[in-house]
Order: sequence, then structure tokens, then C-alpha cells
Amino acid sequence: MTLTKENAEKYLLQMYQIRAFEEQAEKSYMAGKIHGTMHLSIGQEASAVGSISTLEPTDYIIGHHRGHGLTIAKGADLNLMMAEFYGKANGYCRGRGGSMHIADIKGGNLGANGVVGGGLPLAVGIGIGLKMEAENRVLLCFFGDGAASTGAFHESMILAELYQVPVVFVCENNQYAMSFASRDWTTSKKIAAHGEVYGLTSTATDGNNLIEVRDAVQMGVDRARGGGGPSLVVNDTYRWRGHSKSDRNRYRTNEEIEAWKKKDPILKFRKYCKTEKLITDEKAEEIKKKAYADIESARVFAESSPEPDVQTLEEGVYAP
Amino acid sequence: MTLTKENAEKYLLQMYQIRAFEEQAEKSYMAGKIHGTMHLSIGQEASAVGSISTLEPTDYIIGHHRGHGLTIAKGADLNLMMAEFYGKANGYCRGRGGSMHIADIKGGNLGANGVVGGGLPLAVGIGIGLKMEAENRVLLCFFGDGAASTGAFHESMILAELYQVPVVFVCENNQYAMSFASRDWTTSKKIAAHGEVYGLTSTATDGNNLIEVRDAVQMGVDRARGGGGPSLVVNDTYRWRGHSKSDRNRYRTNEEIEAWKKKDPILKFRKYCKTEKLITDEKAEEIKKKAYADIESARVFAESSPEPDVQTLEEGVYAP
Amino acid sequence: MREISYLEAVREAMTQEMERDPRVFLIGEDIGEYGGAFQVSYGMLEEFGHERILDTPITELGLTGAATGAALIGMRPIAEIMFMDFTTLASEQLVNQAAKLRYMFGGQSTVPMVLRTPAGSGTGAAEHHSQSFENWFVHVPGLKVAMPSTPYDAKGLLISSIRDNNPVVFIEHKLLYKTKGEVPEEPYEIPLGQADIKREGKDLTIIATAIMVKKSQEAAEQLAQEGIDVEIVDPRTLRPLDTETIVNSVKKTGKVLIVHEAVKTGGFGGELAGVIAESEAFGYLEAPILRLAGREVPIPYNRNLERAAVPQVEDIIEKARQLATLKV
Amino acid sequence: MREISYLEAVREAMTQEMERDPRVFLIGEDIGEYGGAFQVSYGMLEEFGHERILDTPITELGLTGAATGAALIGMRPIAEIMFMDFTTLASEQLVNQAAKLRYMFGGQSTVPMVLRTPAGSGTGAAEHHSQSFENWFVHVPGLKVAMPSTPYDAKGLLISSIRDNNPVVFIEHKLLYKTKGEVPEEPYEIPLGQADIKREGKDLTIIATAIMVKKSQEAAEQLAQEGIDVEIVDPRTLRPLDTETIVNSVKKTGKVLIVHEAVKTGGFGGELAGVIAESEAFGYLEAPILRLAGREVPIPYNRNLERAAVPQVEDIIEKARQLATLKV
Ligand SMILES: Cc1ncc(C[n+]2csc(CCOP(=O)(O)OP(=O)(O)O)c2C)c(N)n1
Ligand SMILES: Cc1ncc(C[n+]2csc(CCOP(=O)(O)OP(=O)(O)O)c2C)c(N)n1
Ligand SMILES: [Mg+2]
Ligand SMILES: [Mg+2]
Repeated sequence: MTLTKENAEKYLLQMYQIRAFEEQAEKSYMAGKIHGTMHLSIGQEASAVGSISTLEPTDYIIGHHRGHGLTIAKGADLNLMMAEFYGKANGYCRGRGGSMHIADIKGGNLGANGVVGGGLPLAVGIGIGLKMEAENRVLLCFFGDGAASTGAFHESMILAELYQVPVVFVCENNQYAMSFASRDWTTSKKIAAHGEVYGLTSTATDGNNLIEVRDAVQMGVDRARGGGGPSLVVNDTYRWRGHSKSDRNRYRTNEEIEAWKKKDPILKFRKYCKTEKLITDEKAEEIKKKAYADIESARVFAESSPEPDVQTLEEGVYAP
Repeated sequence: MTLTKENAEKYLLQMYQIRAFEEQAEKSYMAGKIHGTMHLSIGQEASAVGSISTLEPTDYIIGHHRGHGLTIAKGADLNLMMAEFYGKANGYCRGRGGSMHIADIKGGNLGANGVVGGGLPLAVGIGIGLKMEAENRVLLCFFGDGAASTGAFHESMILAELYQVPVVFVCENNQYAMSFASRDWTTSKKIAAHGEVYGLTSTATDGNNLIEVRDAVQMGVDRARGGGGPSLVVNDTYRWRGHSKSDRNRYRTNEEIEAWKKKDPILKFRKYCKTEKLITDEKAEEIKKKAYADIESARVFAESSPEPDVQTLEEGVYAP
Repeated sequence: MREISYLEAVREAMTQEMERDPRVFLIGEDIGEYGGAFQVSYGMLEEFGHERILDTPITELGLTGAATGAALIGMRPIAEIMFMDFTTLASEQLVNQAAKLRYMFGGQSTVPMVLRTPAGSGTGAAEHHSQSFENWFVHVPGLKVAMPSTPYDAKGLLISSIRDNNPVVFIEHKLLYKTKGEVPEEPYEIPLGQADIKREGKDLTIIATAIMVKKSQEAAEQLAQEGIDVEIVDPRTLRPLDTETIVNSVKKTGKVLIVHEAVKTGGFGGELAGVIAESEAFGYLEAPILRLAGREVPIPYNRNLERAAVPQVEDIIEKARQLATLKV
Repeated sequence: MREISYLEAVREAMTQEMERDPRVFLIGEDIGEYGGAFQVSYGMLEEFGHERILDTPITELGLTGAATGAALIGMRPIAEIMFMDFTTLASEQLVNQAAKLRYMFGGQSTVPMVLRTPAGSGTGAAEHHSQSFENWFVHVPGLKVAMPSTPYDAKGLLISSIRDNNPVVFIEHKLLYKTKGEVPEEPYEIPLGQADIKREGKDLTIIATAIMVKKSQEAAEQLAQEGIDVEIVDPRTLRPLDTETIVNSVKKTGKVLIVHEAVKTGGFGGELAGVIAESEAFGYLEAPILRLAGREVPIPYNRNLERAAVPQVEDIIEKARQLATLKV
């Protein structure tokens, strides 16, 4: 699909917002302002933005623990998102969810998940529901290469194909599940090969190439919307940061990290846009600046937001 | 592999013992002598006997809920087995396990399982243990087509390949998981195709052809014993009886059942042995008679065996 | 009034709710043509078709998650786990997802679903098809847990569960399926969290669940002849629990025997004992709080062993007698 | 004596047992180079190599089953589930297989394995990484459940668990990992089923588990200044339970407060209340049995909410004060 200037700018802005958000997250954490852990997707921005760029606003996504990028790409309010990251009362989840559980139900983001593979069975059911409501909406379900080894993956693929749900399963293969190297047992091609056996049309992409990601996911989205059932896209990418704050990067080399940094999805996209005369260098810098400014104001918003009242602790466990 | 006369007779005897055992089981149930349910493998005898014929006595099997045939093929004492089926004190499991949980640990039968897919993760661990003990033993792990849809299957295949365990996974695809037709989502070829993606050498056989089953499993056993890791064999077969006693056969036609009965694995093997001049018709009838007589004396043994003493209820929960 | 079986009551509740609300659907293993392992959904495929009766392959985790996901966007699924023993495979989605999504998302969503499953022993199905795990789910905030003992309660509680905006674990007992009782034809609700006094009495209180209610009733008849007048309280919903009814009954009788089928240690009887022992009923207790529950064994196959593994009418009688004579 | 941390005590127990017995091995996610999510097995890969430190992909069910299977043929595996929340994924193999294989097979086999897992909140990891499910496993005959509160207990109980011929669920508390205490260098066993009186006192008994022992000790110091002399009993093993020590303590003090982190409803505190209320200690009770436990919520992310969701020192003090003044 051809890329409009407007869209190109939007995608670049979102990728920079993701990068800026996560850099800020890291800083806030280092400064002791954040209690808990977090999972950064720096280096994976094209997978999030490229995939979600294919959706209508009324469509859904469901994410995973490394979900900041997905949330931003789905159009989250950065203030509410940062506030949630800070555990504040006015965050998306009233401070109850935090980094690993941000959801924006009205915005069609059905939430991140702390259980690896936890979102996959949910996606099947959301797909069933979407078919029942017959409004032609589709769902993107994100998961990692690690999740592909879970029983949940297997059962979900079988059920998705059986019920022909309008879901595109997007595997963000960043080469590692914590320290477990996907090269040891499954590559993007292998994950896609599994998908084929389940009956899903399956593609492996260069996940750092936004255009390639978008085109592959778009095919899946069109198929789903047209009643053609589920498909699988595996985006080959890399996380620059450690798995989480407990990571000491013992299982990989600096050379490997540096090699992947050279494949920065943002720079790759900028280069493409420049060649295609969609975004000049000046414009790109302007966009970048705006992204960092947006995040800075989100930080200010979050830091000046109120803590939840402990008296409200038990609110929201049960629905009336 | 060529078949000796001695082995041919042994296999035919075992197949007839299985058939006779299960016919007796059914009769005892109908006569109200058995409390509970049971799963008959009539029609699947070649899969059990052909597969297990490849093992040394010191090798292991682990079975599933439809496990009478496997137990007999592994050389169980028919009396103790029938006694267990009757829930008697001197049965293999002291009457605690019954039809669905017969095990003969000394005989290398690590037990049937009431949970579909329950034996698959166990098999991985047994394989790990076998590698650690380094006595060159191998394990056959049996499961059904229904088990192939469980998350346990996926995780077990991945782990089996990762640790290169000396295990042959044998899927007894009898076309249905209860009422769920495997044709709807997975055929023997598809299950084998999954196996290939996991990295296991995988074969689909005519599971009613003992020779074909034996040859396929033998390759897996040789590979496992030689340190070549796990493999998968899918035996295409059919159960003549309902799933269990609650089955009303609503999900399949009489024509289908009759068509499969024409592919009786026992008659197929008899025909083969006759052609190959291994077993004459007279000898075959003699063998059959012996099998039924063996089962009849097992029945007498079981029926005259004592009930467990309820005072022993709590014995055996914990090991000293 | 018309009498139907417990099984029919469950089926009728599902059927009526599906007729009323197009968002309600069933998902589970062999629930279509087969009619479910216990025939609970028999015939429903003909009425509702494959769009609303979703037969699954063997995927306890997957199907429970599918129900949860559908509920998350507004459907009202009823999932069936064929035997409660297999909720072990489903519990991640039930406990980590269904129970928590609402709270974790700060109240943005609801998860209106029911997970039905048969528990209990007595069918000779042995260790893997006989367990009672209700207290596992009672232990999980975000879930509700219902456990009916009669056809009437089964229908009313299931309708309430389907209409409830939260995930409800609905536990049926296999041996109750064929028991009969009066059940109105029209739909009705029994509020979740309302206990029922199944028998009034003054000497001692038996708190029992599921099939133990029936057994306690039989025991009570015999105890009555011995001059021991038993009150039987059936919580019906284990979470939320109707503490008030329980406490009042104990205050009245001064003695309490808790009876359930699940293994005693770590079971729901402990929770009941805890609730009573910390309540104002404590001061009224004239004897220790007794529990009679499943023995500390997996459920064995042999009929006599199986019977011995869970409380029987004679055990209840004996324990109640003992309690009647006890003094602090 | 030498002081080491709880985490080091766990690692030392595993290391010493692996040196002693070649059948012992570790299996779990990221336990090799990564050293485990909490660095418990850090450095062990260097000593024992990949043959005995089995790093798995994300396969909770698979790896728990693998441990069970290996145990079934005589190995002595130690499986790690990275967070207790994920035992939901493993429970089929743990509860239906590991716990039952021996009984189901009429005693033909043993399953000598340990499943280690960290429980508890306080790290800001929110709903899916903070739960305490000990009572689920206490409810399962065939399993043993250990839950140490000090480095000394951690080492001794873990060594006993590894040497035990049954499956043991060994529950560590994340916030205890860095706490220090005296621990002998040589291997030693603490028998499974032996409670420990962590503090002697005469006014009331606190029965606490895991981190609540530590919090109760802090509370007791302060209460002592108010003239309330608290006895603290740490069961250490929840199944089998040392009922005798508990009952004797309650007989002595006449008052009991049960404290645990897991959600109150359906939790182990109920079991303890039940055990006490049915025992001879009942007649010695001078006040209701109080329970202080986790609130009826999933563990939230925000630090203050998270703190409020489980008992803190001040809550224990308040509750104990209340109990001290209570009379039947
Ligand atoms: C069921 C489960 N097991 C283990 C964990 C701990 N854990 C969190 S993220 C992670 C790795 C996930 O790998 P992958 O799916 O590839 O996603 P990535 O972190 O690489 O983005 C693990 C093991 C978990 N959250 N859930
Ligand atoms: C986890 C689990 N889910 C459901 C069941 C109920 N059940 C028993 S056997 C069976 C079908 C199994 O199919 P398959 O694996 O093909 O074996 P078959 O019965 O055909 O030999 C089912 C659903 C079970 N025992 N375990
Ligand atoms: Mg990854
Ligand atoms: Mg089958």
C-alpha cells in the first residue's frame, strides 16, 4: 500500500513517542520514582506502529507485558498512560495495573498482560465475540517468541482456526524470552511454519521495517475483515534493553546488541521516508522534538497527579 | 525388519488377548460387576502391539486412558490386570486405579492416565531421567489425536526436542476425541507435520497394519537408543466401540463403523502371516482360543479375588 | 409443582437464558452432538446451532480463555469444563485473567461469564475424575462460586450466574444430576450470596454443601427419631458467603458440624470454621466446631474405598450424635 | 555463627544436595546464565553444567511434568516456577500427576521432587506476579507444603524436601530473599511437619507464615512494651501440619491470632482456625479466633495500595491489641 505523507508523519511521531516514553520510563525508574518492574520495547517500535497502523479506530488490540509501544500505537492518551505507569489515581487503570497491565478499553486496547501467553486464549474469545456482534471489527493479538512455546499458543491457534475468528496474531520475535534464545529452538520462520500447519496464513517479516510489517499485517486484517479467518505474522526484531530491571544481559554479547542497534527501526523508516520524499530531515527532527515534548508533559502530568486513596482499595473487584 | 514365526505368533496372541480382555471387560460391565467407566481399544490392537513389539523388556512405556491394549502388549500379568479392572486388592494398583490407571512399574509400564495429554510432559521427564541414568533405555509415550490439541502436547514436543530425550511419541489417531472428529482440524498427516516443525522425525502409518506400525516405531526406537533424540509416529486407526460407556455414537454413522471393521487389524495381520507362511489358519485359531482362555481364567481370578480392606484407605498416599 | 431433575434444571436455565439473550452462548468439549459428558446440553445444538453451541477440541486453557475474552467485549459465555479435575488446566485463565481483568484495568471492563463444571466422586471414575476444588476458587477475589444442592437451586442460581456481571464458577455434583425436585417453569433468580435453611432445628447446625446437603437431610431424619433436632444450612453460594444466616443459626443452636465432600485439609470447611470462630457466634458455642469432610486421599477406584473416602449418611449421623453430647 | 541471606540459604541447600546426590537436578525458566529471575540459582550453571541445570522455554506445565516424570523413574528434580502466580499453569501436573501417581498406582512408585516457587507481594509487580496460593496445595493429599520464614529454616527445610520421597511444594517469599540470619555451613534437615516457636509468650498466640512471621516479631516487640506478651508459632510446614505445637500454644495462652499474606477467604488461616476450633484447645479459648490476612482484592500496582492489600506490622499490632482485651 502506498504511504501518504500524513501517515508517514504519524508513524514517525508514534515511533518517537514510544522511544521517548520508554527512555523516560527508564529514567523515572532509575530516579526511584517507580516501584516495580517494567519491560521496554526500545528497538521494536516498527512492529507496534506498523502493525497497528492497519486498524480502524473501532478495531481492537490485545497486548503483552512489553506493551507500551502497542498502547501508544493504538492512540492512547500519553498523560493517562504515564500516570498509570506512575501508579496514579487518574491513570488508565487507576494505578492498579501499572506498566504491565495498561488497558484503554474505550480506545480499543484490551490490555497488556503479565502472564506470557495470557492474551492468546483471550484473543480467540474476542474473535468469537466479534463474529457474533457482526460489526466487521478485527483484533490484533500481540505476543512474543517466548509465548509461542506455551501451551496457550497451541490451543489458541487451533481454536482460532476452528472458529475462523477475525484475528491477526502478531508475534513480536525479539530473539529472546528473557534469557532463552529463540535461536535455540525456534526462529521466526519456524513460528510461521507452525502457523501454516495450524491452517493460518503465516508470514515472517523484517520486523524493523515498518512498511514490510504493515503490508504483512494489512493482508491479515483484510482477510479477517473479509471473513477469511485468522492469520499469523511474525515480526523479527530485537529489544535493545534488558528483559526487565532484573536483567544483567549475561546471555548475550555487546556485539550482538550493537549489531541490532544498527538496524534501528526508526532510522530505517526515516531513511525510507527521505528517499520517498515523504519526510525531510528537518521535518523528522521536528517530529522527534514534538514526541519528546509530549512525553515530557506526560511526565509532568503524571508526577503532579494524585496517588490513589487507599480507602478505594476494594473498589472494582466486582462489577455491580 | 523380518518377522520370525515366534514373534508373529506372539503378536497375534497379544492382539487376541487385547480383544478378548476388552470384550470381557464390556461383558463384566454390562453384568453390573464393574463400577465406573472404561475406554475400549477394540480395533486398535495393531497400534499397541506393533509399537511395543520394538522394545526390550527393560524399556518403558507410558500410556493413556485407553490403555488396556498397551498394558497387555507390554507383557502385563493378565490376572493382576483383570483384578485391577475389577478393583480388587491384588490388582496392579490394589484396586485404587482401575481401568484408567493401570500401571506395572516393574514391568516398565509407567501407567495409564485419566487426564488427556497428562502423560506427555511426564514422558519428557522420563526421557531426561533415562539420559541421566545412561543405561540406554528408551520410552514409548502413547497419546490420542485428542491429546494432540492440548497445550501439553506443544510444550512436551518443544522440551523433548530441546533435551533430545530418548522417547518415541506414538499418537494413536482413532479419528475422534470423544465426539470431536479429528478430520475437522487435524489428520494424522497434520499431526506428523506439527512434529516435523518441532524438529522430530515424524511418520504417519496405517495404524491397523502391525508391520507398518512396527517398522515406523522401530526407526524411532533405534534413533532414540542411538542418542538421536525423539521422534513421532502417528498410527491411523479406529475405535469400534463408543468412547466410553456414556457414548451414544451420535456423532458418527454406522456405515463408517462398518467400513472400519472391514479393516480389522487382527484379520489383516492373520492374512499377512498366512501369505508369508508364518501362521496357518489352524494355528491362528488355536492362538485365538488360547487368548480367550487366558482372559477367562483372568476373569475367574479377578472375580474370586478379595476386595480391598477399607481400613487400608489411607495407605500409599505418601512414601516413607 | 412440576418435578424435573437437577440436570434438566441446569439445561432449562441455560436454554431460557439463551432464548432471552443472544449474547449467551455455550463453549466446551463435546457439548454439541454428544450432549456433554453428562448430557447436560443434550438437544441444545438442535435449538441453537453451531454458532451458539461451540464444541471444542481438548483445550481447557484455551476454551476458558476464549470464554473470558468473549465476555470482555460484552458476550455472556457459559463454558463447560467436563470434570472439575481439569480446572487445573484452566485455572490460569480463570484465576489470573477472568477474575482480575476488571480490577487490573481499574474497573474499565466487566467479565460476565459462567464456568460450569461437575465435581465429586461416586461414579467409580477414580483419581482424575472425582475431585472437588471449590475452595481454590473461593480463595480468588474477583470470582463468585455457586454450588447448588437441589434442582430448584440449580436453576435459580444458574440464571443469576448468567445474568451476573462477574465470572461465576458454577459447581454441579455428578450424583445430583438425576435427583428430582420441584422447579418452576418460568425463569427465576436466586441471589448469589443467599444461604438457604434446608431444615429448621434447634439442637445443632449442620452446614453442608452440594450432595452433603442431601445426605445431611437423610441423617437429620434419623437423628430426629433419636431426639436430635438438626438445622441444616446450605450456603448455596460460597463466595460471596451469607455469613449472617450461618452465624444466626449457630447462635440459635450453639453447636455446629460442617460437612463437605472435598478433602478436609485446606477445604472450605476451614473457611466456615474461621468465619464462625471469629464471629459473634463464638460466644454462643457450646462445643467445638466439628468438620466432617473428604479423607486425606485421592479418590480411589474401588467402590468401597471410594465410598469410604467421603462422608456418608452414617458418618454424619455418628458425628452429629457425638456433637449433640459434647460440652465445652 | 555465619550469617547468610535467605536466598543464599536456598542456593546452598540446592548446591550441597546436588554435590551429594547425582540424581538431583534443577529445571526451570532462566535458571542458567540468567541465574533465575531472583538470582537464586546464580552461579550454579558453572558448577553443574547444562546436564543438571535445565533451562526451559516458557512451559510451566511441561517443565513441572518433566520434573514429575523424572522423579517417577528415580531422579530427584527441583523445578522452579518463576512466580507462584504461574503455578496455575502447572497445577494439572502437580495436583493430578505428581501428587497422585503413587496412590493411583497402589504404591508402586514414588515421586521425590521439589517444586520451588516465590510467592508474595511487595515488589510492585502487580496482579500477575504477587499471589500466594499455598492453601491450594495444602488441599491436595499427596503433596507436602513447606514455607520457610528464615534463612535457617529455608536451608533445613529445603534439604529435607529434596531428600523426601514425596512431591514437596516449597514456597519462598520474595521479600525474604535478602533477609539475613545464622545458617550452619554443613547440611542439616528440619523435619517436614515440625512447627517452630519463634517467640515464647503467655498472653496470646500468633500463628504466622513466611514474611508474616517477621512482621509478627516486629509487632511483638512493640506489644511487649505495652505489656502484651505474644507467643509466635511458625508452622514452617503447612502440610503435614504440626497440630500439636499449635494446640499446645493456644491452650497455654487462650487466645489466638492467625496471620498470613494470602487472601483471607479460603486461605490457610481458615484451616488453622478449623484445626484449633475442633481441638481440645477449643475449651481453653478466651476469645474468638481472629484472622488477619490479605484483603479481598487482586494485588494492585500502586505502592500504597499494594501495602494496604496485605497485613503490615501496624495491622498486626492493632489486631493483637484488640484480641488482648477481648473476652468471650
Ligand atoms: C507464564 C509465564 N511464565 C513466565 C513469566 C516470566 N516472564 C515474563 S516475560 C518473559 C519472557 C517472555 O518472552 P517473550 O514472549 O519472547 O516476550 P519478550 O519479553 O521477549 O518481549 C518471562 C519468562 C511470565 N510472565 N509468565
Ligand atoms: C484434560 C482432559 N480433558 C477432557 C477429558 C475427557 N476425555 C476423556 S478421553 C477424551 C477424548 C480423548 O481423545 P483422544 O486423545 O483422541 O483419545 P481416544 O479417547 O480417542 O483414545 C476426553 C475429552 C480428559 N480426560 N482430560
Ligand atoms: Mg521475546
Ligand atoms: Mg482419539
